[in-house]
Amino acid sequence: MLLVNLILILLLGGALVWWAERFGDHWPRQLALAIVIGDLLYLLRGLTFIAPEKFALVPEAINPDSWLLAWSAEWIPRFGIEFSFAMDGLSLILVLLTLVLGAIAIVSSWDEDNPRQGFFQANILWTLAGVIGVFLAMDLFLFFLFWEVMLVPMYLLIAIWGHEGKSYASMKFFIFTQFSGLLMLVAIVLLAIVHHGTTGEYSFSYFDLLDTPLEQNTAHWLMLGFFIAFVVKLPGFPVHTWLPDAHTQAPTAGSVILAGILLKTGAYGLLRFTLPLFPGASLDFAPIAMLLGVAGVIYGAILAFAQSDFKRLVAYSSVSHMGFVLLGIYAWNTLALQGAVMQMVAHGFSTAALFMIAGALQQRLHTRDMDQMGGLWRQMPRMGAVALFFALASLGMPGLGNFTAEFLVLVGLFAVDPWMTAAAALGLITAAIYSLIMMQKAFYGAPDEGRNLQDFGKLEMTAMAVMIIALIHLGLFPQPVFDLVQPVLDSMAVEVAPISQLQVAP
Amino acid sequence: MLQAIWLIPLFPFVSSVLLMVTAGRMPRTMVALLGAGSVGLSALVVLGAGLEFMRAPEPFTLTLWHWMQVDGFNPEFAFYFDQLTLVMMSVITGVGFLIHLYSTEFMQDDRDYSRYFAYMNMFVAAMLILVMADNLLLLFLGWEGVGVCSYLLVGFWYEDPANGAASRKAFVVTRVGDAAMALGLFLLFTELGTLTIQPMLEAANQTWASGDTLAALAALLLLGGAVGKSAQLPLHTWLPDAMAGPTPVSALIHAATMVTAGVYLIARTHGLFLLAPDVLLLVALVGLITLLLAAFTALNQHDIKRILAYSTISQIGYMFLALGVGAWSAGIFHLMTHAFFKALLFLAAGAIIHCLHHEHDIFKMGGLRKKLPVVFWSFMIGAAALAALPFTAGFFSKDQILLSAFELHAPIAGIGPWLWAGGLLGALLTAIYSFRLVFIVFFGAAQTEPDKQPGWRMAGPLSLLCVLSIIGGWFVLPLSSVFPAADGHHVSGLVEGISIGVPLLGVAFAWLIYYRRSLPVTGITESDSGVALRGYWYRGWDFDRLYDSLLVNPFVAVSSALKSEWVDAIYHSVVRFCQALHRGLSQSQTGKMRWYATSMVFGLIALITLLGWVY
Amino acid sequence: MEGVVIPLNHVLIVAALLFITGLAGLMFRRNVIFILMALEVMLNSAGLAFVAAGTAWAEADGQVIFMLILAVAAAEVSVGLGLVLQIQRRFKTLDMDAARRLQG
Amino acid sequence: MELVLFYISSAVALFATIFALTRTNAAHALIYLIVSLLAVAVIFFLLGAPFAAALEIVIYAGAIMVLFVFVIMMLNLGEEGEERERQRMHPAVWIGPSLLSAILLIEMILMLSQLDDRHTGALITAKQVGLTLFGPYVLAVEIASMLLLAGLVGAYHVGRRFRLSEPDNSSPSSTEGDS
Repeated sequence: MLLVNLILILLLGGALVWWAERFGDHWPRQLALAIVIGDLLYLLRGLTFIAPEKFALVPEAINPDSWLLAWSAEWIPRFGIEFSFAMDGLSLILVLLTLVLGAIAIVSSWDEDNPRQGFFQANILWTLAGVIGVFLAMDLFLFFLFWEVMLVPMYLLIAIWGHEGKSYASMKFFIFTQFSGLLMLVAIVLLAIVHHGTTGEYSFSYFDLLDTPLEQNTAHWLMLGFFIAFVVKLPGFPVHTWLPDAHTQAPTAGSVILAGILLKTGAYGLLRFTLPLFPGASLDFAPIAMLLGVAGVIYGAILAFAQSDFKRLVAYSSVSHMGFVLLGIYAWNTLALQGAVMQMVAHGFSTAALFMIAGALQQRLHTRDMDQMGGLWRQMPRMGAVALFFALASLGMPGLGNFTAEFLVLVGLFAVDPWMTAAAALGLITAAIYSLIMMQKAFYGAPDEGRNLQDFGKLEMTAMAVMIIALIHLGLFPQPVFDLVQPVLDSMAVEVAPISQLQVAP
Repeated sequence: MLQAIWLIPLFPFVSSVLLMVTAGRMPRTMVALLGAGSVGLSALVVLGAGLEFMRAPEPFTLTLWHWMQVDGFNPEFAFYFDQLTLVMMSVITGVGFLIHLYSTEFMQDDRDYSRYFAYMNMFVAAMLILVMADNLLLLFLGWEGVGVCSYLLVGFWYEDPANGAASRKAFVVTRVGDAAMALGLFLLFTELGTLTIQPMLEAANQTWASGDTLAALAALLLLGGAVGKSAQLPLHTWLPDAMAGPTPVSALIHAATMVTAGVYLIARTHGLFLLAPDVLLLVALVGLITLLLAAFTALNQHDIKRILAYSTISQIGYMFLALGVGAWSAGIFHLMTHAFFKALLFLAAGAIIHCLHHEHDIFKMGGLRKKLPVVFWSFMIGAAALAALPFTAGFFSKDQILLSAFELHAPIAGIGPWLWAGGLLGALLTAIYSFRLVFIVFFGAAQTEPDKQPGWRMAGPLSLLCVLSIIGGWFVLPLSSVFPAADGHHVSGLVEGISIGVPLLGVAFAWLIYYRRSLPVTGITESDSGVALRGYWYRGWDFDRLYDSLLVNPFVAVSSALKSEWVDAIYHSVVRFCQALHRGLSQSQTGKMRWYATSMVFGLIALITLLGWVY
Repeated sequence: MEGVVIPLNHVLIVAALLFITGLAGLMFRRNVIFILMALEVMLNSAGLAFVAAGTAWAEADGQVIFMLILAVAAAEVSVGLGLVLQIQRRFKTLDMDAARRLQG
Repeated sequence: MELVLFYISSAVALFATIFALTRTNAAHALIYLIVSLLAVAVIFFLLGAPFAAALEIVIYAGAIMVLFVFVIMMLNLGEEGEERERQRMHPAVWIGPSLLSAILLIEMILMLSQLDDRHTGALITAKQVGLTLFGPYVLAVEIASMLLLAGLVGAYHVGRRFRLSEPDNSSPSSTEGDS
């Protein structure tokens, strides 16, 4: 029930926040922040009731007790559709990330005077609810429902409170995700039908569908349906083009959520659904997926360098970083998969922070064009230092989470394909190029003395400090995350080969 | 005391964090105390630990915590302590402390005083982690850490975009090497199953025979990292530009410590390099070529710091040469003496710049012998050590290197004397350019008047470094247990004599050309080809231009060509197709009822025809 | 009336001819009144076909449907003529092409 | 005999229709249309459907056409209207539709020619029609009555003068319907 409450609190909270609009603009944001933090505390409190040894338990499909938390109820029994939620280590990490970044997103738009505050905050809460639903749903139909639920409020966030090109960007975002989502729906329905064909029962339950025997050809097509949906969200090259527009045009909070959380649903989907449901087909597909990953890493980095729009640069850096996730997932061994999960978390923090800085800059300078910035360090040393930290995180500074992630991904990948690794390692160099050029253009150089700018305030610095500490923690003490995720990787139907068994190509 | 070595990097780290968090709100004296004091404390701990260690020299590992533990990949956050570590730590904290002390005066008037010390302390912490790391991943952490600090300090005066460009260049060029090194780590881990240095070297010994391809590849990749950090060919171009930073930074990072990290890396993993003799020879050749190229370039520079920068590249070339010929101890020995005398030279140069209104051009100096006596004597001693004049620190280390090179026979027989001859030519050039500097800056007519004298915080470190530059050669480094034993030198007295004599010859040349101006060289230097050649050398053999046209410009071109998002064009064409379809169909909606009726008739006809067809 | 032998086909062809004529009129006339007339012709021809078929099978259903068609025609004409008046009022013409707000 | 009569009345119906639809004067056209309807009524009679024939005359030729007459009278189409109609009748306007219609006709005839041979002529009396109408088709009758009611209301509504949409053309008081 905790899992359902987690979502309900956000959904109903959203309505409440919308209603609270009538009492003034500061009410909705305070209320929204309180709701998200309350949700987080509620989850943490719930976790204390779970026996500690359960965290090391391998979650098995047939045994709900082996999951950290599970809950289900009938919905449409005729088609075997259930309200089925379950949480294991992977979902837990991502839900925590969602709630923390959700709170940060609300803080990030604290000083912006968005019209219709209540509806704005409500949309944020609803998006969070959808995302958490995606991370917890164990019924494919329900999963798809949440997949769509998180899309609509996000679309509204961009379309209503976005910047100058918002209608184009929001439409593009919507069409890309919607279209790919439809492919997934088709794949889900077909999978259920195939399952019906073999067992005579309709079921959309993840656990039932796991062992559906599939012909190779069918499996390939269905896998593609899921893969495309997830890789669009990830986003992987070459279906990434919605992302720069959406990120650039979204309001700050939208960008933070989009980059920090929404992209992770794609990676989560790949890990949770594509690989376990279609292990054989995914293995066949792995080389292509990895190629896409490498292409994303390099392409994103090159394009990031070319941008003069601060947000666009960060957006392309996301493409580059999420390429590592794709690589890690399809490199298909424990190290790389752990790296991919770590990258999801670390990238969530680093990119969210960079978008927050971008938003703060836009709010103060009314431009995102870095050619019109420069010398901001003098006027806003705190913001400069924070930006520097996250730029370094983004370029893969050892000791921070992103490095841990990228290193593990690449170590894992090296055992599979050294050449691909060498190509991806170019991403390390290009990441340095774009991150540093960003610092140079925005914060270094001669200051424009005429500007009178407000540095980061206490609230913003608190949010930043949370993310800084998180990244350092992930960089120096990443073990808790690994321990949480390890049972999940063990449970996946895919044969996750330990690194020692892999043959290195000469 | 030995169990407390984790304090050594912690002091500067904590100080750095404190300085960052207070963000300039701390009073200056406090900043200075914290900045220099933390490094001093570390130096004291190093001293204590070193004394205790030397009583019972047994290498040991201090594990702080498990860093990560994933499927056999379990690097720890652990420090390894042996004689090599001790030497490196002593240099870093000792020279580092002197330079910090010097900085407290040098940077006095800078508005970002505390930011400077925050970066500097962070650098010291990272550098200490680099040399203390027990595994390559932790070493890589320190490695990147010093790279970042170098970036921050080169671009310290951020308001000038040129400094930003220099710092970015420094970071990105070394990053190229770092990427290679990272690949090396992947290869080593995949093949050997661990990154902890000592077990890894043992595993390498057992897994690979000498000359194994994979061992060579691994060594080559590590070498890639080393040449990047140590500014050797082909990744040396960043160091001269890195002189944009404050001079003490150049002394600490770009002369004494960070740039020698590559040397340290190769020395630390020498077991691996011994398995790859070809790569080892490559190390020697890289060192030799670099030292010659850099020496020629140094001969033609005007900027005092650039001369020293090229000289640093050249001297690190000597260290690589030493490593390449298997003279490990000699390489580290030279690393240490070089740290002394090059730090001395940089600090002295810094003092000149400080006292001469930030003047960098040596031809605008001159006659400073009387005006700045302390600086003059410091510089003189430093230059002597650099030129390896007998009985200075540089003499002993360089002599060892050259003799070891002379004796090299493998893997190509008879290559030793050639390496020796190359090194000797380098030594000659070194002597010439260092005394060119001395004669032009300190002798002759005065060009610019100094407006102040260095205070005690600058003079003190200078004097101490002077002493070290002279007596440093008499130190006996306790490295025999770390490296495979080298036999004593059995070269003839003639070779020995030539090695000693060449630097003196160089000084004589410099004296004749730049002081007495009695050697008729203008005929050569002012001829057309002479001018062209000097220009070529002045531009550092045009490496920058080569890389610009080979890498930088294509990258920029590609990125700006891709900026329009060609991938998006595919989606846009789908959109345009839909729009065209939409326009066509909506144009058919004329609103004329008669047209609708007609189209219904068309449909009817089509339908009936279809039915007729089917049935 | 036994023995009357009008082949059903012929009646249907007549109905088709009438229908086609009405259709052609519908397509080429622009005057609303004529369009309505054409519609009447077409409805009428459909009724003819129904009645003919009904008598051919000796069933009353054909005529029932004809009556229903009559009802439809009556309703349609009354509304249609109301529209004619409106068109005349709004566009000052009976030209059907003037009323083209449905244009996409 | 009946056959000849059938062909004659068919020809009359066809030509009357063609004339009706090609006139420029609405009143003339209406007369032709009535002729056409009468001819069809004759055909009904010949087919053995006297009740339908009667309805055709009474309702079609009588009631519905009267509606047309009223409207034409109300519109008061003048000479210039006729002139305009004449101008619109040039070949470019009607050749296309005629060709299209011809194609459709050919297709229809082709389809009809595939029907098996069957003759009309069974006499269906009004009683039979009435029994069927209020027997199996009673629901249809109800619906038809609803339709007529809707037509009535619709005609009233549509035929009204709208004040809001045509403020310059209608006086505030004249909102009552015309039909």
